[in-house]
Amino acid sequence: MARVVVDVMPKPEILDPQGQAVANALPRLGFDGITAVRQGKHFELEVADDVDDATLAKIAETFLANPVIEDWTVRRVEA
Amino acid sequence: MARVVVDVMPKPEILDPQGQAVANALPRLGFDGITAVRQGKHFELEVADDVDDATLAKIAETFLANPVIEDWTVRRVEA
Amino acid sequence: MSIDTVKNAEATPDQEQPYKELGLKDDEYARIKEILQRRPTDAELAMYSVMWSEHCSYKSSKVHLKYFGDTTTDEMRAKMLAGIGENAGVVDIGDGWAVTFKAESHNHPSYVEPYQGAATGVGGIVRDILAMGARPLAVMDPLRFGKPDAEDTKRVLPGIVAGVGGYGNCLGLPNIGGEVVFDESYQGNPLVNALCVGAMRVEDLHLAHASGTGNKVILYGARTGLDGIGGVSVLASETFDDSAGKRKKLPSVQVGDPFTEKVLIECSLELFEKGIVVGIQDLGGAGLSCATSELASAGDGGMHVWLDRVPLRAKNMTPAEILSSESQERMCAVVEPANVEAFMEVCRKWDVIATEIGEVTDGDRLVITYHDEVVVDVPPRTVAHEGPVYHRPIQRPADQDELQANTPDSLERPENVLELIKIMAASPNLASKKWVTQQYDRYVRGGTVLAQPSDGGMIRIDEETGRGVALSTDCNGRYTKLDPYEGAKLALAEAYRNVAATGATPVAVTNCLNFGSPEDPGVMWQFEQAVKGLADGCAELGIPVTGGNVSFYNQTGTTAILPTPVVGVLGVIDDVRRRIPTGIGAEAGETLLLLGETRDEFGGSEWAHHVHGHLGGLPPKVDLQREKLLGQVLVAGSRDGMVSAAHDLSEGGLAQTLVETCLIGEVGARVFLQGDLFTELFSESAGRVLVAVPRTEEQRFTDMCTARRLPWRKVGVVDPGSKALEIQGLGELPLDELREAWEGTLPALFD
Amino acid sequence: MRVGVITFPGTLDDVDAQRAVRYADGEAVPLWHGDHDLKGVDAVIVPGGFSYGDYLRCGAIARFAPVMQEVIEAAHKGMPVLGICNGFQILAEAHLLPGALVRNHKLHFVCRDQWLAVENNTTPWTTRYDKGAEILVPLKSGEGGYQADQKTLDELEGENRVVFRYVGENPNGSRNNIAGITNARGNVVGLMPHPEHAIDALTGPTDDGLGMFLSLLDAVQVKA
Ligand SMILES: Nc1ncnc2c1ncn2[C@@H]1O[C@H](COP(=O)(O)OP(=O)(O)O)[C@@H](O)[C@H]1O
Ligand SMILES: [Mg+2]
Repeated sequence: MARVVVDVMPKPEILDPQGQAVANALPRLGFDGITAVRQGKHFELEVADDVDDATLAKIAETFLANPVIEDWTVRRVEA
Repeated sequence: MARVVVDVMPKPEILDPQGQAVANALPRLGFDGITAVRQGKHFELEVADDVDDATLAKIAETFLANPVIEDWTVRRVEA
Repeated sequence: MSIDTVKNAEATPDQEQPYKELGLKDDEYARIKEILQRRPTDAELAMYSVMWSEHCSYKSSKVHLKYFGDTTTDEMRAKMLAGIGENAGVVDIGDGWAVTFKAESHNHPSYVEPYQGAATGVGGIVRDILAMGARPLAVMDPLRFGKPDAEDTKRVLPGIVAGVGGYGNCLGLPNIGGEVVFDESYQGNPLVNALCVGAMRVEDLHLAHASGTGNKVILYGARTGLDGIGGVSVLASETFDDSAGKRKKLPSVQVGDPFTEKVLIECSLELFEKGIVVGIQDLGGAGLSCATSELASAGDGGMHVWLDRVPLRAKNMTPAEILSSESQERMCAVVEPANVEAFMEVCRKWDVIATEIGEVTDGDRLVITYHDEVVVDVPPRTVAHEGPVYHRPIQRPADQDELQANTPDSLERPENVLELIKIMAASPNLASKKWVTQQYDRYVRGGTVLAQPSDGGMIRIDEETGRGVALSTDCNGRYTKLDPYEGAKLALAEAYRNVAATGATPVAVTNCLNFGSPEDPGVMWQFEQAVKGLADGCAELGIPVTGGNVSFYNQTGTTAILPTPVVGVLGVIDDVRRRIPTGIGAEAGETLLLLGETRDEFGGSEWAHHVHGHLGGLPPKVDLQREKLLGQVLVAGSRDGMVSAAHDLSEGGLAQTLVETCLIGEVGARVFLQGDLFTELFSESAGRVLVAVPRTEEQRFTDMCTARRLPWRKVGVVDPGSKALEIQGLGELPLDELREAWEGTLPALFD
Repeated sequence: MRVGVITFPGTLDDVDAQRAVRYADGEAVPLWHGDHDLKGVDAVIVPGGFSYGDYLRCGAIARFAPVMQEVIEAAHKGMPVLGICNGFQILAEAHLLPGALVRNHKLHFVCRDQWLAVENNTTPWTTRYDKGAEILVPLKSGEGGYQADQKTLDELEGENRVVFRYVGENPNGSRNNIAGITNARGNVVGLMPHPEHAIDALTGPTDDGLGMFLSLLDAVQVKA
């Protein structure tokens, strides 16, 4: 068993209303110095050992992310 | 300027309908060997250098996560 | 970053420009040069290319759409406060209220990115309504998809539905109706049309124009980013040179932010209320190019815009990109200098970014500067209103005769008619659309009087008097394919009938004309015929077309979609409390009456489609005088409290109407029919409505029908004690079995 | 009876809540999110909608609004507070009510007429109902699944603090079919369904929701 993390983020040129809302709220809450926020998704997968990197990339690209508007990264963390 | 990543995940005992839906869909799409999926949020913050770790923890705890249902991690990535 | 200025353009007359990639033809490019007496700058080229696109300039449809105006009489125009050419049509509905409504397509974007495409489609039409000075009050979403069980339908449908809901729900606009239609021809070309209706006091009507020298042009709402730039990125890659090299081709996808739009709506309404807006224009397709050129073109002077003042979301955007960006949730207002501070104050209250980006000048040019360099200097009319006009070749398709000759007469008719009722109720096109509509908020703002599953949606406009409006959209693309002229009339007839069935009086029409490629003479023939049919139909009914939208190029390869002129009819009701509901059983002992005549008409029918996969013959006959009479009878029946429920007959015929009235009312009925039961139950003859009248009113109501020469027939009684639909001579269908059939189909396909 | 109705950016059902207060013969007092002022009202309604777009989490941004600091203080002193839908989410985020509301289990926004059982008719918002009565009101939300740890659930059940429960099929995956709850003191109530959309059978499925606003009228008058 391995643990795999997939992070999915809105592409830089794509509007990110959620991140924007967070960024706008922070100063109102008294937190200064945060100049930009982007919000995406974080997936944690429990993966059988025979699942290879190519398959993981495929899962991220075709299913977890929407490549039209999102970028993604896949990384294996410790078992 | 530093980049800070905050990951927010549903607590293990809390129902995670989104992660569940992903886990259920994967075998239907022909991807086997993924035994569990949990879905959370991934934030990327651009942070001024004078913002300390305690402040970041506070932001995560009081705002980015809802401690009633979520756990969170904060990490600084390269400047 | 080197910027292509007017000066530079004059100095480099022979520089090659990628006008072809931007969709301009050789002669169009030549015309731009002739207008400007030089080559256009990059920014000008970007402006002309979007504004002269099919979508913005209506270059293929203009010559045909003119027919709507030609056939609208002064009498029809009497209640029309704004018509074709404005952002949306406006009608006077009485009591000092004006109502504005319009439909728009967002087909292709929704195919590429279903959720965001549909969401921004809703956002766009809502801003159109807002730009008339009205409060948006409700939305509708006529949708078309490919085969229900196709992979691509499974990809696009859930996303589109979630997008319509995600955006509309968050705006606080009740969804009061729409359509979900499946046909193979929409595979790869789903249709996402969105309609919005709004209301205002008559005196608050705002039209988009920039007049008054010295008045300020204020851009407010979201920042401008790289969204939806699509094509124009070919310009960017030529002029944009930072260390990272050329900018990659940008996706032409826009992401919506309904929250920003909600705030924009409230902010705009407060501005209107304070009377500090001279002119207003929404930013939709073609963004600032469109807004500035249209405002200037419709005004009485010129305009100067300082492009570097536009608040940006992305770094290093070129003037061409800023002008072409389709970033959502932006509006442009013209404000007198004395009111600018008051304007800004309201925007601050709502946390809306507002920037003075230009002013009305006394010249006749639209001049746009970027850091003091002139990048655009054009006569605004040539951009906004004097685009190319095409007379595309028109040709009745060679196989049209063959199609019409292939009648459904030889199709095998069923032995078990009772079973067929259930089979048809479960067919994707007739099945309950609850899976879709329950993702839409229909209650917000507390004005919704009728929504799904009623024939028409109805909202209360005035809480004091109860005045309201009803709306329905319809189109049967199979009918239009068989005969585009009659098919368009049939779409009009059905929408009209649906509105009348709620007790409202139809008063105005909008449309969304979805067709294949205008470069195909066969498609152009369908288009021309449909426009004629719709316009002639409106003239016959005496209600004007107040606006609409054209979407061409809905085709895969050489195969076009079914011609789909979606027709929206608006009706007025003086008191929504006398609305007619759809479900029977509200009052004990109701009689079921069938108004209108049934003929053996199965061309383009749902039965032929679902059971035999057949499309051929001629569509049902349409008699608009009959529809008008039917409408008058229904309104009279509602006014005098003679009708307790009504449901029109359309796809699936009487059988489907009976199934729906029973299931919606949650009561059984006993039905007795004469003649051939299959024809009685499944024919799709137009001009028919099933009404339920309380037994005490039966005589009075039927006397009225007889006096007005509207054919009627008693076809059954409501049976509150029974839990079944019983058809004499055929047998019984338990309601729970029917419900399972009717409601089970969409969840089985899409859950 | 003067009842405050808060408007945040993105609030939608404030007009409906105001109308419901008027139908119950009360005076609806609009409250603005940015003001530190409750204008001397007898009770507060936090209405439905998508405050701040529901970005981040539903209610997460709204709960920090200036007016909410006043609401929190007043609630601790016993003022009747009602959170409907997004208002419930905001009250949970503000810790006036325990637990949290998460994405519906089927992931879709759900708008439907929903039967509810009245489980507690002792709050200022529910005295007009019989205990065990069933009412039909609209439910419309994408994140209405009530979640709390077992201890909290046991507490809620043990102290009779579940105010409304879904009848029939669970629409959103709420634990224990919970549709609405109250705080320990009983003055703060939050529920996902929308009683303010069910005050007139013309525009809602029933007028069953009006009872909540009439209950408040009684409570305020008794106090006065
Ligand atoms: N996409 C949709 N959005 C909202 N309402 C819809 C949608 N599709 C269908 N409906 C509603 O469902 C009901 C049934 O639709 P339909 O059978 O097409 O009606 P009709 O045949 O009377 O035009 C109507 O109230 C219609 O407005
Ligand atoms: Mg109908």
